[in-house]
Amino acid sequence: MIALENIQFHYPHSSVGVHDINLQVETGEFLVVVGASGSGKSTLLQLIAGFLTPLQGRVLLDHQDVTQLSCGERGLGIVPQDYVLFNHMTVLGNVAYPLKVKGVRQGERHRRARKILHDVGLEALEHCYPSQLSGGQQQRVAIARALVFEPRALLLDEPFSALDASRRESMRQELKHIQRQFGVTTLMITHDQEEALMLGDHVAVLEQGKLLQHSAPHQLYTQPVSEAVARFIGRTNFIDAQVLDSQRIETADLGILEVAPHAFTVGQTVRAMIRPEAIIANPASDIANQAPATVIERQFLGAQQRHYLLCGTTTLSLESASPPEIITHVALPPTHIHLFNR
Amino acid sequence: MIALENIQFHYPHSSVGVHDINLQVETGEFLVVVGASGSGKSTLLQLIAGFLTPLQGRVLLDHQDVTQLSCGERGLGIVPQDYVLFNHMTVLGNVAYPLKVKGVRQGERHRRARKILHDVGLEALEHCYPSQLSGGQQQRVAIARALVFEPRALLLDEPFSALDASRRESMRQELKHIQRQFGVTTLMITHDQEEALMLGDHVAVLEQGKLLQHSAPHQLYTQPVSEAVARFIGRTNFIDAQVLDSQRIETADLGILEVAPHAFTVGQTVRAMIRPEAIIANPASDIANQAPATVIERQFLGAQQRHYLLCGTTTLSLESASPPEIITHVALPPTHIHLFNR
Amino acid sequence: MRLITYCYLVYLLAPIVLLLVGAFGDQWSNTLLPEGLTWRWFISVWEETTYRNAMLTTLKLALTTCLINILLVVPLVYGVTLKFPAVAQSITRLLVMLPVAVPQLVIGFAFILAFSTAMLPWLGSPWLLVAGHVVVTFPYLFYTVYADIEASPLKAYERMAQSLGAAEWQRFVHLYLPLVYRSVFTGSLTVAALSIGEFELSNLISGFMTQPYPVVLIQAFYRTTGFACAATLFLLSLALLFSLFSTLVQWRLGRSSSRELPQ
Amino acid sequence: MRLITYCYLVYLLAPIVLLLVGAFGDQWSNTLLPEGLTWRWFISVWEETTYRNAMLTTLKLALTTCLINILLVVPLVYGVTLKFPAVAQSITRLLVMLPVAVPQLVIGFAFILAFSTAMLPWLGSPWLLVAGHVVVTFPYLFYTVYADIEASPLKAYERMAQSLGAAEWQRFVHLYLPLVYRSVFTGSLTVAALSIGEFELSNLISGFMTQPYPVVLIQAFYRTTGFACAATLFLLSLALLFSLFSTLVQWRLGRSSSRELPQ
Repeated sequence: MIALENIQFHYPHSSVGVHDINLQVETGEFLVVVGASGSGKSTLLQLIAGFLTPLQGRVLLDHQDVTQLSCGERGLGIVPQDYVLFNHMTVLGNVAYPLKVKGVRQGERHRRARKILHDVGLEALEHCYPSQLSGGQQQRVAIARALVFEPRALLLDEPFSALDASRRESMRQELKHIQRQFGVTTLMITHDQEEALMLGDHVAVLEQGKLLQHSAPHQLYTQPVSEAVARFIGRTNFIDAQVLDSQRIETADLGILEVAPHAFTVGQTVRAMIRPEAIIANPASDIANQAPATVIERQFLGAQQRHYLLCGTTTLSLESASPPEIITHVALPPTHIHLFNR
Repeated sequence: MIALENIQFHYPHSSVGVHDINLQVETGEFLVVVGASGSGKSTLLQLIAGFLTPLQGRVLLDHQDVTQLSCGERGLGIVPQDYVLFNHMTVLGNVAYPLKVKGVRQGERHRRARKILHDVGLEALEHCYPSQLSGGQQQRVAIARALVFEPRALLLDEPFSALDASRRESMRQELKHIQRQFGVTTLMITHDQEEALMLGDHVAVLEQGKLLQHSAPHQLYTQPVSEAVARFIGRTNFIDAQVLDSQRIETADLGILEVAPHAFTVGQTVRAMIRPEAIIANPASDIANQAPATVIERQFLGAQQRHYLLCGTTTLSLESASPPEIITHVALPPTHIHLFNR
Repeated sequence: MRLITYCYLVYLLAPIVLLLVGAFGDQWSNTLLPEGLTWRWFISVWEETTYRNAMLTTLKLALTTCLINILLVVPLVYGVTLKFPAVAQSITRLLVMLPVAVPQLVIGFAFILAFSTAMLPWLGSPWLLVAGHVVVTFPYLFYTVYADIEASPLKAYERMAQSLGAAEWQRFVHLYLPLVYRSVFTGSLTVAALSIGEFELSNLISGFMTQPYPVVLIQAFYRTTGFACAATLFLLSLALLFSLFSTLVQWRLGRSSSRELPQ
Repeated sequence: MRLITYCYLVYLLAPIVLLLVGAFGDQWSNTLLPEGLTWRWFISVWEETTYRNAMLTTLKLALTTCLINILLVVPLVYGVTLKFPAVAQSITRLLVMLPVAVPQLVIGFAFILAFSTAMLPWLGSPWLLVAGHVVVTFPYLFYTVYADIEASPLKAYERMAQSLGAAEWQRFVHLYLPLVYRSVFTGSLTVAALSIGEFELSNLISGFMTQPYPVVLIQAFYRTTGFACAATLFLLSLALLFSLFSTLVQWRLGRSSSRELPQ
């Protein structure tokens, strides 16, 4: 288990850092911290790893306060962004190295390294040097090296950024499988929101050093706590509106929209959001919140088609795998409309 | 207009190159050449640009044979992958440089450069140096420099690879708008298939130096000419089958499937493909090609959810924006099944 | 680690401090430190015509060496970088560095051998001395400029400009010179510093009338300590001046390299 | 451009060819080329005890200089790279390069000044000569190793190994030494070449019994041309041997740098 309590850190003469972070990763859980560059996610990782010491707050591993321990004493398995394999050692030498520095005898450490290499499917490459491996293989060696000494947790720093786009998909699946197989508590940072949603049991969104939301992927996507989170996680349509009552809002271009029951006060100005794939083109007559629409641009994206539609003066984007040829009306299903303070 | 006739090229002592390429880009058209690294797409661009000379075949620009002309004599606007702006010149100096080397007087060339900077929305930055600009702004300067001398065509080499993922989306839109506004014949190379589908009026797929398919994006996606193209452009399910008659095939796990009329001979073994988003979960009873299915894994991707399903011993992937909670049956709509030789 | 640095530093600076003490000390015989403070050693060095002339010779020599080096290196680097195939580039790099590997004593003796013959009786001529200094310093300027250009975007610039139809002279003037002038400048300062301090070759091939300062200086070592120290300090200051200037310019330009100079 | 290279090449190699001609020529007086082919000049150089001893001195000197340099530079570079803050690194770099900027004549005179006093009467001692050579060659080894380590992944390795709990000595032995040994080797060859060719400082501070080869060699210039040429060729061959070896090793390792050596 990893727990951060009121963690505060900023670099000298700079406001860049992380501010009052509280975060918990349960034993065996896979948490993904997602944020743009400069959001503080790398700082957070370094604070947990022990490369940085927080100015305030505590870092706990399995209920033990490790805030003042050096990185070497924390017993964490770290996979850096570019893997940092030791080029002059073989794959076996790399994976066995954490045991070597702990004084494990050669026979024993080779046995354990070979076992873990077998688990990640690299037993045939133990005598290769890192430079002879593909990017995906290097990544697996780095993960094996991080797991060989049974770490308290695994920390992954943008593990897919050094891979070709075409290899990323399969390596993501593989990472998820290895994580489940070892049942190791895992914290990964990434800037890729799709990756975060796909891999994380939970996802934490960081922006400018602040933790904006920490929830399960589906909730994060459908019920973001703020406009910033909504924008960051996927494409979104925003519509300004005013609250009419607990189930209706009024908009300038789309008239009165039914929404799911909410707690905003009547008369309050709010911002409504709806995802492009939630909008229904040429809906059946029994669906609520219909409006006439004109297509201003179509983009073919393969699996999806994106339409930019004009409803009054509001531009909406709509995504669908199989949209009708001609779109005349759209519907905004009430359960997919989510409201924010404005 | 750009035309390639039987173009043949390979590097000395190597089989890497392009083989017997015939390709035409109509005046004002936006053609995207897409291929993995090593597919020969860069070689193709360099042959058109005049940095390389083909061993056989001809390059035509507006019906003129330019095969033996140097790159400087071809009058093409080139935007290299990393833009190659001249760092010691201002934005204005960079954009005016093509006119300077052609001997255009300073007043005139600054007037023309300013006009084009206005068109790409950079008029306020003319006195800045490239290093003071963002990646997106640098790209627009590079495009302005390529367009200022009214080139016969615009060649773009992976123009978005140097940009952050978050900037790519908007810069793609912008490029499309600039290309339309100037009506310039454009050839762009990329490794990103979504980018190719989104931007190209036509898309050409290159693999190992061979042109596999050249068609409109929608056709490329739904009717790829080969399994290789199908795999490269988007995710796909493949099912081995045998032709029963002109509208039916027989599979091991999914029984007999209706398909759109085809020209394969009866009894022939074929490979059927269907895109993950075309498979219907828990279909209405009037849809053909139904089969029971068991979910073996779910992945939440935000706008989409991906399910891995087991039908007999065949694994199918299914993508949908709003799949049912429990999937028991799937249908493979006949019009979305596409057949290949095996 | 820090200790080694400090020891090395003391070891390095102590002799220089000694020189300073010696040059400004009035009397120094059999005492730990000299007594009295004086300028008189500097004045007497300056008043001797031999030393004044030698200083002038050294400055003229350094300047000429720099100029000839620049005229050779600037076009050579352009040609080597852009026109030579990879193998020829490697060979050129090796050959250009040859004078660094060959002891100057050997170069000097070869000069004596070649230019004291009846056919080429140029030993002692000022131009032969310049030629010698050019041979000895050329590698440093070449290497500085070549390394700078290798790290620069010159090749991409050339390709881009070629596609825009720029002629070779346009590419040389508009693109190569702006990229190269700073390393030519800092490299030339290094060349000047080396030329000013050069003794070994000059001692063998300079004529009586063209003796540069270091050659004259060595005779001063056999005179009073104060005079020798003062004369040595002149040389030290001049050489350090150019070297430090070169280093500082490199640092300043290095720091501001993202902000390029105007057209 | 190619023309300049060729001219420079001829200009550079011609004197060396002359040396060869002189050394193997039997008689050479007032003719364009010497007459006859002989080994006798080499034999007579070898037979003179002074030259043989000087050669031995030079080799011992070069070896000792290399060893002391390695012992100083290897830990120093580790410390500077990993322990020093950025400013201290810059200053160290500047100070270490000081002996290159200071003319050797000045260093030599400072040595005379410091070590001919009653307190430190070490002038002429072999260890002082070694110390002088170390001062003069140290910057080259330091710079070679430092530049190599700066370009290496040492910092990332260190961080990784720290996170795995490796102690400092383990990181030094397991990670730093494997990264550094090749540049230490090539740098040492350069140091050897420089030490072998060093004349200026040795001439000033070596004692009568510890004269290295170059100091003895200069006296040969005043003897018969053949003898002088043969004596010079010994020095040239030795210096070139080490330099070329160093360059070749660098090239070989550079080419195969992606294929690392085993643990």
